Amino acid sequence: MTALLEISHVAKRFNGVVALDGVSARVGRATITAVIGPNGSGKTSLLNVVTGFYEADRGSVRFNGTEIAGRPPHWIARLGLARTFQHIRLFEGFSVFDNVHVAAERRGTSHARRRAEQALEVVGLAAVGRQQADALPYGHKRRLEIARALATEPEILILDEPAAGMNATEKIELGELLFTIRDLGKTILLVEHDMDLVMGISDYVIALNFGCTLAAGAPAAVRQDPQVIEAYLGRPEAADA
Amino acid sequence: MSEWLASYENVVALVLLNGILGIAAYLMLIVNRFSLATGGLMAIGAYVSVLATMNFGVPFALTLVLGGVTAAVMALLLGAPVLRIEGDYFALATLAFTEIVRIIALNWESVTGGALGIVGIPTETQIWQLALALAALTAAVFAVHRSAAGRVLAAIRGDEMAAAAIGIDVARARLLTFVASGAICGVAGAFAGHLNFFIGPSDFGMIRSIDAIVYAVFGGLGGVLGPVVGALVYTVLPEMLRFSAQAREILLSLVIILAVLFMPRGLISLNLPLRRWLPRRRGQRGKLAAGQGVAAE
Amino acid sequence: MSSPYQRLAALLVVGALGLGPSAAAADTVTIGLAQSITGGSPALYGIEQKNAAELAVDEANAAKLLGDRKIQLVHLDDGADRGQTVNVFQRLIGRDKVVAIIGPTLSTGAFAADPIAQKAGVPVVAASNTASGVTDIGDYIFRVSPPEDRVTPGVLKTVVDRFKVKRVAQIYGIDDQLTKSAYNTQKKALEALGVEIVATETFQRGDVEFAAQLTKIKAAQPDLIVLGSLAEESAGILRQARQLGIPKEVVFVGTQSSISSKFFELAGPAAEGLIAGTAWYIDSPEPKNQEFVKKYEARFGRKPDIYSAYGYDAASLVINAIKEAGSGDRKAVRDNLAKTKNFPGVLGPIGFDAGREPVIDPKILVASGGRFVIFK
Amino acid sequence: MSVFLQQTVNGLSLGSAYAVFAVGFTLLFGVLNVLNLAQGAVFMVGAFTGLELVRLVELPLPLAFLVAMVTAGAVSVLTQVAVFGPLERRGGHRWMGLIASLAVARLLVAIAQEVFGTQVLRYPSEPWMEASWTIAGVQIQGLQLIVLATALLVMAALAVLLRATQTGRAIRTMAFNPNVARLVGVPVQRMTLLTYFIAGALAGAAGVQLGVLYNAVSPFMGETILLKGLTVLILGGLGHVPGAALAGLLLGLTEVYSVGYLSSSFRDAVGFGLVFIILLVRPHGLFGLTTRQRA
Repeated sequence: MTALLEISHVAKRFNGVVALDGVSARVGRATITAVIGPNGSGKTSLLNVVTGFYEADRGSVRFNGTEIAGRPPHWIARLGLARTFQHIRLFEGFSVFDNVHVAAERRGTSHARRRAEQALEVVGLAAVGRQQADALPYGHKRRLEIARALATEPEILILDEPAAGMNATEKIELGELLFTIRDLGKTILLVEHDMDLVMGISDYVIALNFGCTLAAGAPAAVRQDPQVIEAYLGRPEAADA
Repeated sequence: MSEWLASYENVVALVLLNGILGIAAYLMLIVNRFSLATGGLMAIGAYVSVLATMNFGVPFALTLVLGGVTAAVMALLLGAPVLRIEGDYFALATLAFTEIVRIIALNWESVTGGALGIVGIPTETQIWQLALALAALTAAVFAVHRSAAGRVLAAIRGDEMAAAAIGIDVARARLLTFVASGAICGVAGAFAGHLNFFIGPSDFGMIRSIDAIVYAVFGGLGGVLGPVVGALVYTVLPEMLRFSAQAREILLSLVIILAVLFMPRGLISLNLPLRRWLPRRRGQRGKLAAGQGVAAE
Repeated sequence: MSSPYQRLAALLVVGALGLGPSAAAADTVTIGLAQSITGGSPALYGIEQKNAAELAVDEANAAKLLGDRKIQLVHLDDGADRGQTVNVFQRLIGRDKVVAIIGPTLSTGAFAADPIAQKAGVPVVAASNTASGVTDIGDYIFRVSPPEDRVTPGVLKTVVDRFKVKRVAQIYGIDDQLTKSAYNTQKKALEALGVEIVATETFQRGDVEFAAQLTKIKAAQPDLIVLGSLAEESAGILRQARQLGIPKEVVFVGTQSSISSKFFELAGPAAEGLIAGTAWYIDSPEPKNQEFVKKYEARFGRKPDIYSAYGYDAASLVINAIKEAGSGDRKAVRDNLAKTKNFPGVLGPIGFDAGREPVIDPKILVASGGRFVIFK
Repeated sequence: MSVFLQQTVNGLSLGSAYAVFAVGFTLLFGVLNVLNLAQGAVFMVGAFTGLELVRLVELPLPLAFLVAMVTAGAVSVLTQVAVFGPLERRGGHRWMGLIASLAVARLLVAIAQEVFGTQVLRYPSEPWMEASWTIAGVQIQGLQLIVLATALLVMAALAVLLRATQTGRAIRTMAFNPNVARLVGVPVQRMTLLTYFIAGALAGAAGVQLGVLYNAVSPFMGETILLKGLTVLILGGLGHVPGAALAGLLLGLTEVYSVGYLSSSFRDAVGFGLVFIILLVRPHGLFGLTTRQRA
């Protein structure tokens, strides 16, 4: 397997608190890779390092063979890594369409409108393009964030807890959406708490704890890993969080 | 009418000039930066253009360009390191800049005349020129709002992190905005320098910077007309309140407090017919979440 | 509850009332008074001038100095902001049709606004502008406040000779036109006298702490310390100088601005010994002055200072010129102002020279026992 | 050497008053995330209250000092109740709050000017105020020592309040996170008012201190201290209370040394230059926490 994204020995601490302690991981092309772990295990920190929002203290992140660690977020985004956020971050005051349009324009202004419409179609929001984004129901806001990321035409889509706050039906629909996106040839890296969703859609799972890689591999294998069970699955209340 | 104009010519000139400054401040506010550099950049534009007129006989139109370009270059040099400073820290760093410019102007006597200033400047600035400049600037900003560049600025205002995540170079966009804002301040300074026969360091202190922001915020940040309306009301109000010399200051501050309380999103948030002239994205909700979230994490 | 739009409209209407045309009756002559009564420390001397001018006008009206014609005084505040000074001048000239303007408070305002009056042919008499060059703006610009270069060189020469001064220190307000202008004059005069300037220190408007500068000055061991400062700053400097133990033998020379009872109140015993040159002091024996001091105190509840005296004489001179001209014609008033010689003012006999600067008899005063007396 | 020591004494007494003012300023910022530009005017209100109590009511100065603190605190609370609170509830933008605070400052100054006139006033002199000693060629005034002592006292009291009481813990919880504070049952509204009160009282204390020390009370005295306060706020790190106390002293000393060893005409440029350089090196101030996220 040639890795699209290769994370090696990434470490990060904040004012003395260790968030990542030498994490290594590989994300294969056109796969869905999930990062799991209890709260505070460093999942979001890892995404933030990969997308440039945090600067790693050490370690390397290579995308398509290019070193991206330490590069600014917009540079990384232009290279083909698009992300969503744990807490929804839409452009305040923008319509649904404008949110996606401004992202599509990053790949040039010609045909940007059409590309924006296509991205909305993928997530199923083409019909509500003229609405104010702030007025959308919660699940739709999550989809809109995904559409906006897709509109930048990324090679890899990085999602931070995309199912957070969704009901069961919405989660199923989200899973289907992620399959659709993967089938378009995109790679997906996500952080997710919902085990059923993770186990159902992932090709590959990475489990973190205390900023370290605990286990990595196929979902079934990770699920059986005794360390993972002890750290995470053994505590059902954490799994539900 | 001509008699009225004779009585209020300078008021009209100041309204137009302040409108220009208000837009300069507005541009920085819409990229979430509270810039107090306005006074300092304006001073640079004013001194450069006035010295060009007085010492080298440069034509007025050219001194406007000169003032604008010098201030823009200064903004570039200042902005590159300073713009990465966030939130209120940025405001105070730019305040420091403005105060340092003022202190240099006070001390660099051979060039600026120190506190005594420069006297006997030919008054080249005409009302129609100011009106034209303000109209052109308003139109230009309006056009920018409608363009892809305007959407980039709006995205930064809407959410900085999300903007970066879709590949917008927030720092660069902000620097360019700061340079544009600096150029506007410089041109405004050049106009101001040729308005009243005289300039001195006290014309361009912190108060000037704060006033410019007041025009923009007081007027409303929903669109480019906000700062213009803000400048109009804020400049004319003291003149209107002249009927009471004693209580003028008290009335003026009360009016501002009431306006802020009852129109917390600025004058332009009123349901004026002007509204359709504003860019589409002025929201029903005026609260700028991103403005508060600038101190990351 | 009305809509915000209506609220704004109501506001604008109320304000617009103030912008309408003014209805000046035919049997009045209007004099404009452009003085800062807000906007920070300049208001300190703006208010004194305003009070005194009002006093002078009321007295003239009571005495029917112009016969049946009343003098109307229109005061507009410029908030010590020179943009507003220009607004005020244009409004006084265009709307209120004033015969003459007394003011403005600050020299910066004068440089910006006086050219407008000059262009419109409206005479201006300044009562607190002491920066050099103000009357060069044009032949309609007068002042009763003598520029420092009329007063300071004589004072410094006397002091340097009397006390055998060798080493001098200067301290002045760098951001104020008045004090900066005073400093320039003092420096030139000191250089001409051939004394050594051993320290030059500055402060800014609003400063109350001068200990750091004075510590430095003390270390330079001057015989004379020359102040370019306003009354309240002079008081602070003197007190702190004494507290820092600058010896009693060191002489202090101040500007005209120090001539104020406020100075004694603020400085206390430290005021003792300050020398300043001026046309006026509260104990000046001129009969006109004694009367003025009494009336001023009765009306405003405090003693006048030098700016009240200047303001009073500026107004008196304008009224006199209108009387002499026999009309409110601006040109005639200007010509009569220019002709004034030996007018009995509170400053003593006062007139204007060819450059429209005041012709007065400056005196050298010294602070002694809580008041200024003639330095002998 | 004695000149250096003299300058140090000058700087410490000046800096301690800066510190008292800035601590209140920074507390408001830290707890409520409010940059209240009316603090300078509240400082002025404190100075005038103290002055009138001494002059008209003939209260002894220490008592007048306390009453002035309470009055300034009350005025500060009043501004919250009448202006800043309603503005926040109406969803005013943070920048609107700044404008409102400027207008409030302007209003307080205008009222003071109507009531007291523009004249500079002074505290009546008493013999004990004039006491001074010469130690090793250095002049030390009794007043300087008193200002320094009261500054330390006031700040120590604040430290005890914040560190050792239930109320202090509540305030610090709010500074940490208002939502958390609400969840754990902190009476947020009451604590907000209390914070305004403390900040106002500290400003008032500094007003009396500087008014007595430098003999200059005027409606405009707040403008200069506001600029100093902003400088200290940066040097200390916005919202960092012990940082503000240290930075106040630091600014006092910096000013005095730059007059003493550079040039008095560049004194303020040195202060602001320091701010500028510190921000470039440490974008969150000298004692502020480092940034964690980039955008």
